[in-house]
Amino acid sequence: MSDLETFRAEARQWLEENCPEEMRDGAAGEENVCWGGKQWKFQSDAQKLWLDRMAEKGWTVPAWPKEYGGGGLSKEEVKVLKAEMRDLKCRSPLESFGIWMLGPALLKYGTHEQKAHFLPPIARGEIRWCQGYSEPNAGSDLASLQCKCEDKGDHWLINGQKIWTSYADKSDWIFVLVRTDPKATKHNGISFILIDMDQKGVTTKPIKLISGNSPFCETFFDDATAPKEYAPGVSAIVGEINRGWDVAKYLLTHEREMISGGAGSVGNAMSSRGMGQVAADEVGREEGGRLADPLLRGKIAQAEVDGWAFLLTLERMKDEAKAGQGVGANSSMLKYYGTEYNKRRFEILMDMGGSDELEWEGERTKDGKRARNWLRTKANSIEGGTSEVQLNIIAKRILELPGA
Amino acid sequence: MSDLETFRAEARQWLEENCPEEMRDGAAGEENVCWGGKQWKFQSDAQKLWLDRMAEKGWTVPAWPKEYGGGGLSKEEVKVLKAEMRDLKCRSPLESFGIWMLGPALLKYGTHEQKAHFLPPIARGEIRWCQGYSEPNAGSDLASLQCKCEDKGDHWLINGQKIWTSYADKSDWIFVLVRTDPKATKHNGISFILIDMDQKGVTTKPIKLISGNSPFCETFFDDATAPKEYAPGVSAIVGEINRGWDVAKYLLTHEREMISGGAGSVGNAMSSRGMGQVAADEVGREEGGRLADPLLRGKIAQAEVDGWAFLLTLERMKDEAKAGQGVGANSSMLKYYGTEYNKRRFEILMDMGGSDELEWEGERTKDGKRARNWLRTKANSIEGGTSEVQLNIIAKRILELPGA
Amino acid sequence: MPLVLTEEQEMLRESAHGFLETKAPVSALRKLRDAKDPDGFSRDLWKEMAEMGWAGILVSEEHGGADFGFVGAGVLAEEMGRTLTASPFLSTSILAATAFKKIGSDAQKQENLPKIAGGEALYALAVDETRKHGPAKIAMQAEKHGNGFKLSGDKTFVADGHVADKIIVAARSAGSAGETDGLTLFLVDAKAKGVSVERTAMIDSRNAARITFDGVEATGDDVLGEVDGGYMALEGVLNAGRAGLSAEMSGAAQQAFAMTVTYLKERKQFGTEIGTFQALQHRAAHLYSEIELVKSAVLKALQELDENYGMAGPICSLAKAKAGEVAKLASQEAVQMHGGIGMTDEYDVGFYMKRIRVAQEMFGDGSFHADRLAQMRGY
Amino acid sequence: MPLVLTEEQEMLRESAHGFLETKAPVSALRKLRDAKDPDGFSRDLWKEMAEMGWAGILVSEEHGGADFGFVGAGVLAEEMGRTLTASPFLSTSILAATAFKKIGSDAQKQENLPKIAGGEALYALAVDETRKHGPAKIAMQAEKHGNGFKLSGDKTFVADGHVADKIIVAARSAGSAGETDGLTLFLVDAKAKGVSVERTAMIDSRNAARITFDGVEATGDDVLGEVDGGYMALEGVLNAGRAGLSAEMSGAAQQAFAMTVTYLKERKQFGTEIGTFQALQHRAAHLYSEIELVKSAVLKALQELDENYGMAGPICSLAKAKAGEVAKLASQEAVQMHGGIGMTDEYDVGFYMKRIRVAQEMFGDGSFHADRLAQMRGY
Repeated sequence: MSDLETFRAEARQWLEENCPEEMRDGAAGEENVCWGGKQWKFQSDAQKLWLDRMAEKGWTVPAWPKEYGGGGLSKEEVKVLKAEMRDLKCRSPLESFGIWMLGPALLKYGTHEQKAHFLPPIARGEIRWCQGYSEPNAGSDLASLQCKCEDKGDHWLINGQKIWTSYADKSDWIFVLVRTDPKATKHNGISFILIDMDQKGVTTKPIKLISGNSPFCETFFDDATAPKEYAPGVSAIVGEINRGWDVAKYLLTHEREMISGGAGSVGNAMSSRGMGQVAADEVGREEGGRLADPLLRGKIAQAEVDGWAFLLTLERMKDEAKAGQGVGANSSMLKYYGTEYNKRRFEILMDMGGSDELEWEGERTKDGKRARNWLRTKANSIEGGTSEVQLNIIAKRILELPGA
Repeated sequence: MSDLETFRAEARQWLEENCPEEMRDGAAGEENVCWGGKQWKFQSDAQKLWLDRMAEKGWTVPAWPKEYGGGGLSKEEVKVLKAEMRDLKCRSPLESFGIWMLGPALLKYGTHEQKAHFLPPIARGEIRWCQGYSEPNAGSDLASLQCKCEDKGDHWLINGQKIWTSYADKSDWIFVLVRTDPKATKHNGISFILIDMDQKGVTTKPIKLISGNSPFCETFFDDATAPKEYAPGVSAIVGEINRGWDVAKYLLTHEREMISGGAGSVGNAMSSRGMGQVAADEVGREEGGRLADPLLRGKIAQAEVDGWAFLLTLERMKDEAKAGQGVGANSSMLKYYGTEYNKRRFEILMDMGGSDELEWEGERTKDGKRARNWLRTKANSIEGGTSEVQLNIIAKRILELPGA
Repeated sequence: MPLVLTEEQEMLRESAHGFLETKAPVSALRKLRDAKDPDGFSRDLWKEMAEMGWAGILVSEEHGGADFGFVGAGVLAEEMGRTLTASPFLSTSILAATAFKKIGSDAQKQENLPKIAGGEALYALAVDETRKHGPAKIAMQAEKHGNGFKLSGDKTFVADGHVADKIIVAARSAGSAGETDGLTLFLVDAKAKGVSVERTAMIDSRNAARITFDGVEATGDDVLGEVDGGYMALEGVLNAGRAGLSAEMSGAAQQAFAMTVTYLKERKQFGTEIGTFQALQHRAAHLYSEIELVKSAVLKALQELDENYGMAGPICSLAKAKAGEVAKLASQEAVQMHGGIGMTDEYDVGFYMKRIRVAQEMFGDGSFHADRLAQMRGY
Repeated sequence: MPLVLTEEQEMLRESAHGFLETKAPVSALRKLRDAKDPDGFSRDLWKEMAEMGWAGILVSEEHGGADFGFVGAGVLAEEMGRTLTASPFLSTSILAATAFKKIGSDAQKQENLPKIAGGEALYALAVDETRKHGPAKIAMQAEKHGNGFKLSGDKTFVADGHVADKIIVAARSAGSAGETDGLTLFLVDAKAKGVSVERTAMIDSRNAARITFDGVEATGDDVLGEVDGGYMALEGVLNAGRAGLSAEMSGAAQQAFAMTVTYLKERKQFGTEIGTFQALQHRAAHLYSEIELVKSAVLKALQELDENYGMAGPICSLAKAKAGEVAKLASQEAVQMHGGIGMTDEYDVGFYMKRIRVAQEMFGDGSFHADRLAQMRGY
């Protein structure tokens, strides 16, 4: 038996023994996610037990080094672990922006002291992080951000405003892009700083989206502070001062890849029950079996062509990456096409849903679930870099067009 | 009886008496057009007779003043005349770039002497004109033209090259945009000059298009000359020297309006036998009568929606103009939409034609007539200002977007 | 008839524009929504509209109306589209007024048209029974019962059905679902025995209803038009509604586009107004062109209803198909070009997207009408 | 199987690329056209291709072929698409080779596959009888006659039918047009009595034929596969052809796009390269994305033919639909972005537009295949 197979057997046995029954429902629903943090109320004892057990093993962040609270597993082992968890329908024990975003940034740009200080509480779900990037006047042009961070000797003084900070009202700490040198050219003078939100100078306000509520907030910094060091050697700033744009760019690419990789919604669309069959159930069929609405049928057929080809492209890009081929900027292409496709898919779902899916309230539509999802997709091509920005990137980095 | 009705009766009687029977076939085919000029070979005596009689009456250019060879008719009378000619199926006696383009330019910018010298031979079909605007390195950016015109005291010396000069090989004279002041900024320093092509310094070379042959030529000027005055007071230059861009702009708008107004091809598409019925004849029907190709049917249905709405827009713009409302730059919108629609229509016609219309030679397809027309439509959105230029104009003049 | 507004119609537009901007801007709809107003519109405002002659815009002077014809009604609908004004205008002043005017008996006209013009009664038209529009699909039964009928069946997506005093309902007195023959229109009191109305709050913050008819009795006097021959009559009324919705969507699209163009001129990114970016310029210019096409199709449809009511089916389908598709595009481009702010509830753009979604669905979406045109044109 | 080329396949691509750029660039096609070459391709070039193993790319080594499978064949087709190489590759090396390999008797394989691999004989597949593709529509009669058949009917759009030595023809031995049952494939000598071949010069400067069969006699030995059960066999061969055409269109689209991007970088207007205009950048970036989708669908179709031949119908339809639509878009954008020069015969872009038009039509266009996918997916 190879090492990997040994690992598989051991992992499976451990999961079988340690994953509580209630956590083995494979529930993927957003409402079941455990986010952790100081404000977190566990939905059940099982949820807490499962988090604690997994955190102890380092398997909430299995790829992180053991010394920082991770599992120290190799890429292959992580895959095996995920496969076994899927197989046993284990829920993910913990999700958070700390795991997705700050962790990778610290692992790449942090000092040993920073990693040792900040990563373990993330892995254990004790501290919940949010991300402070966008500002009201710096949307696609992120680097034009204005949030001010002044050097006050032993501490930093932060003033400004962030927008689209997901779950800021439920988070404990925030990682923020701030301007530490207002005289430097745009992309210089930006730093990546870690701020404790439990202070008077930091307030948040939820943003309501057109689809109803949302996870997003505005976050205000009014004479907020951060010490130069949270502990000996633990600087509040990640990476070099005034070089925060490097960290930001790294995380933006990382985010784009997550979004385009997670274009799994497209995958669902092309799974066994495609749009066409849903439509046939909802709209009905003609004699002969074709969808009763011939022009809608054509729209669906053409969309399914594109959706399937897109799925294959995700597959091909993955395979190319494995083979050491491929173009990095293709994540922009996947992000662009995937999000535009998802919007188109929801337009069609609304078309086929007809008046039944136009009810905003009530049991029948689960308070307008499809309509709210449809509205939510409109943000797909804005967040994480607009479609226009992705097209600019393709034009510049892949096609190398002049002036792009 | 109103004056207009009197005119109608008289015109009709005159037409009935003077239009030869052979010229009353309503033949609209390009092959039947009389273009005139020194090289012109009349297709029949009737064609010559018809031209001569109409020219004598000034009705080859009925709206032009009588003193310049026109009919001196009012707008309303011209309409009546055209209506009666249509009704009697009279062919147009003469078509030419002199009538369409140079005439309007001279009438607006020419001196009395220039009009008296140049217009009557146009009206009589004696001199055929062509247009020298584009250059190989100045496509959409027409004003960057380089064709040089030097002041040599008593004459002008012209050196340079023009492209897309329709029928240059069949024309006698050419009206040309030249650079008379190379030091002036781009739009200044351009003049509008009239050149006799019957000289060694002017040569032409036909351009073959992807659709086969074409009316287009390249025209070369190698030390070509034009006298300062063709006769006392008859300057070779129309309008002020170095202000030829005004004339050019006027004619470009005029051309765009002709093209968008002549988007009659769209009209044909929406006439009684639309695309859908042609398709049904060619592709066949399902039981129940629907077109046998359901997705093609959807494409046609959607195109016909746009085509019909576009036709109504042509109508509305005309009615608005009559009512003194409307936006001048809308000719750009009509040019853009009409040409893009025409391309789409021919894509669909090729779709429905299938393999039968893919034969390039032979009787069956009349040497690939539909295919050649299809290929020819691809130029619609390039000539007379590209679609991109029209969109720029809409953005700038109508939407007043910054920097457009 | 030239494809331009007459001076009178132009004046109507201007006065409507001014009135609605003051009295019924988008913020009014927002307020109704946030207050969870059970009517979903302001009865006071409706009274004012009635006083200005809007409620009876289609009603002849003899019955107390302004008699401005369909073009006049469309002008109002378009202006209401610009401000997303919530009112029973479509259901009462277009649909019901058209029905009584075109197929009502003298007694029905006498009884109902003055009430419409006076803003005294609200009406609703109940047609669809399934999620996608299709009058021929009607299955609701109108069983013969003595001298009258017993009506049984379920209707959905009945605009303003939650507030209507009377309901015009299409039911099947003969034949079966799928056939055009055998339909009859009835005028039913909303409080009649066997009628149950469930208000459905829609995504556009307007309201419709699902209505159940359980053995509701109707007499011969309650029949609107001919027994069994109601399909063409219904089509006429629907065409008027389609044209009205198209006009409304045209207004909504124009306004969403105008907001977008303004934003393009103001919003700065990368050191310049985003309106300087050529890719956005071209998309805006394209959308401008599409909206011009909508305006033409809508005006022609309204004129045709005035001049050639019985033949207006194709042009009303054209207007509905084109307006629906373009208005959707306009709302999508509006959100995308506004970026993040366009996604917030605080900003108005989302309201346009929602209303347009509902309006384009009502009485047939783009696919329905393009298909219908293809059928009419014989392929 | 990962969606990437193996090292061996990559090497094949590189060598094909080099060879075709030198030996068969677009100028070679132009020369054949201008010379009105009656074959429409170079027999010498074809011989060279055969020597390199291309003619027998699908043929097993036992029959003298290179046995590179469908992915290998697709790699060659894609490279030929880049240079618009005219050759009997599709008809002989993909269609005929697949037919013999998959449904030929041992004798038929023995007889024909070596000839294909050696470039010694040319073949054509005769399927369509009407302007739009549809195998079930076949009406051509194969009447039982003694121990054999008499074939009568007309075929059109037979690629390379004008030069084929042998024709694989699908005819109806039972049932009637519209049914999938009752088709039989026959191998007919082009010189057989009753066969008349009319060469049709196509818009892409390639050639096809209309072929009339007038009581052509065929014996049982001439039957390819099963009598009356030819539909699925034919579908298999057509799928191979569709994938091959898709690969060719992918190559043509990539090349037309590459020419366009180059032009955008070089051509100056308004004092700057036109590639700096954002509207063109975005259109180019969008087209880039679409072409990436095509590449994925095509490669998957070719792999599926190699691994799962009988199940490759849907993915081949996907590839054909997607490649056809995107290649059309690529050729349209190429002409438009080149402006006037793109419209001239002197420039190569028009050749791509023409070839793509023909290739996307052959064996079903985008509408046909999207419709087919919808049927397969049950709606």
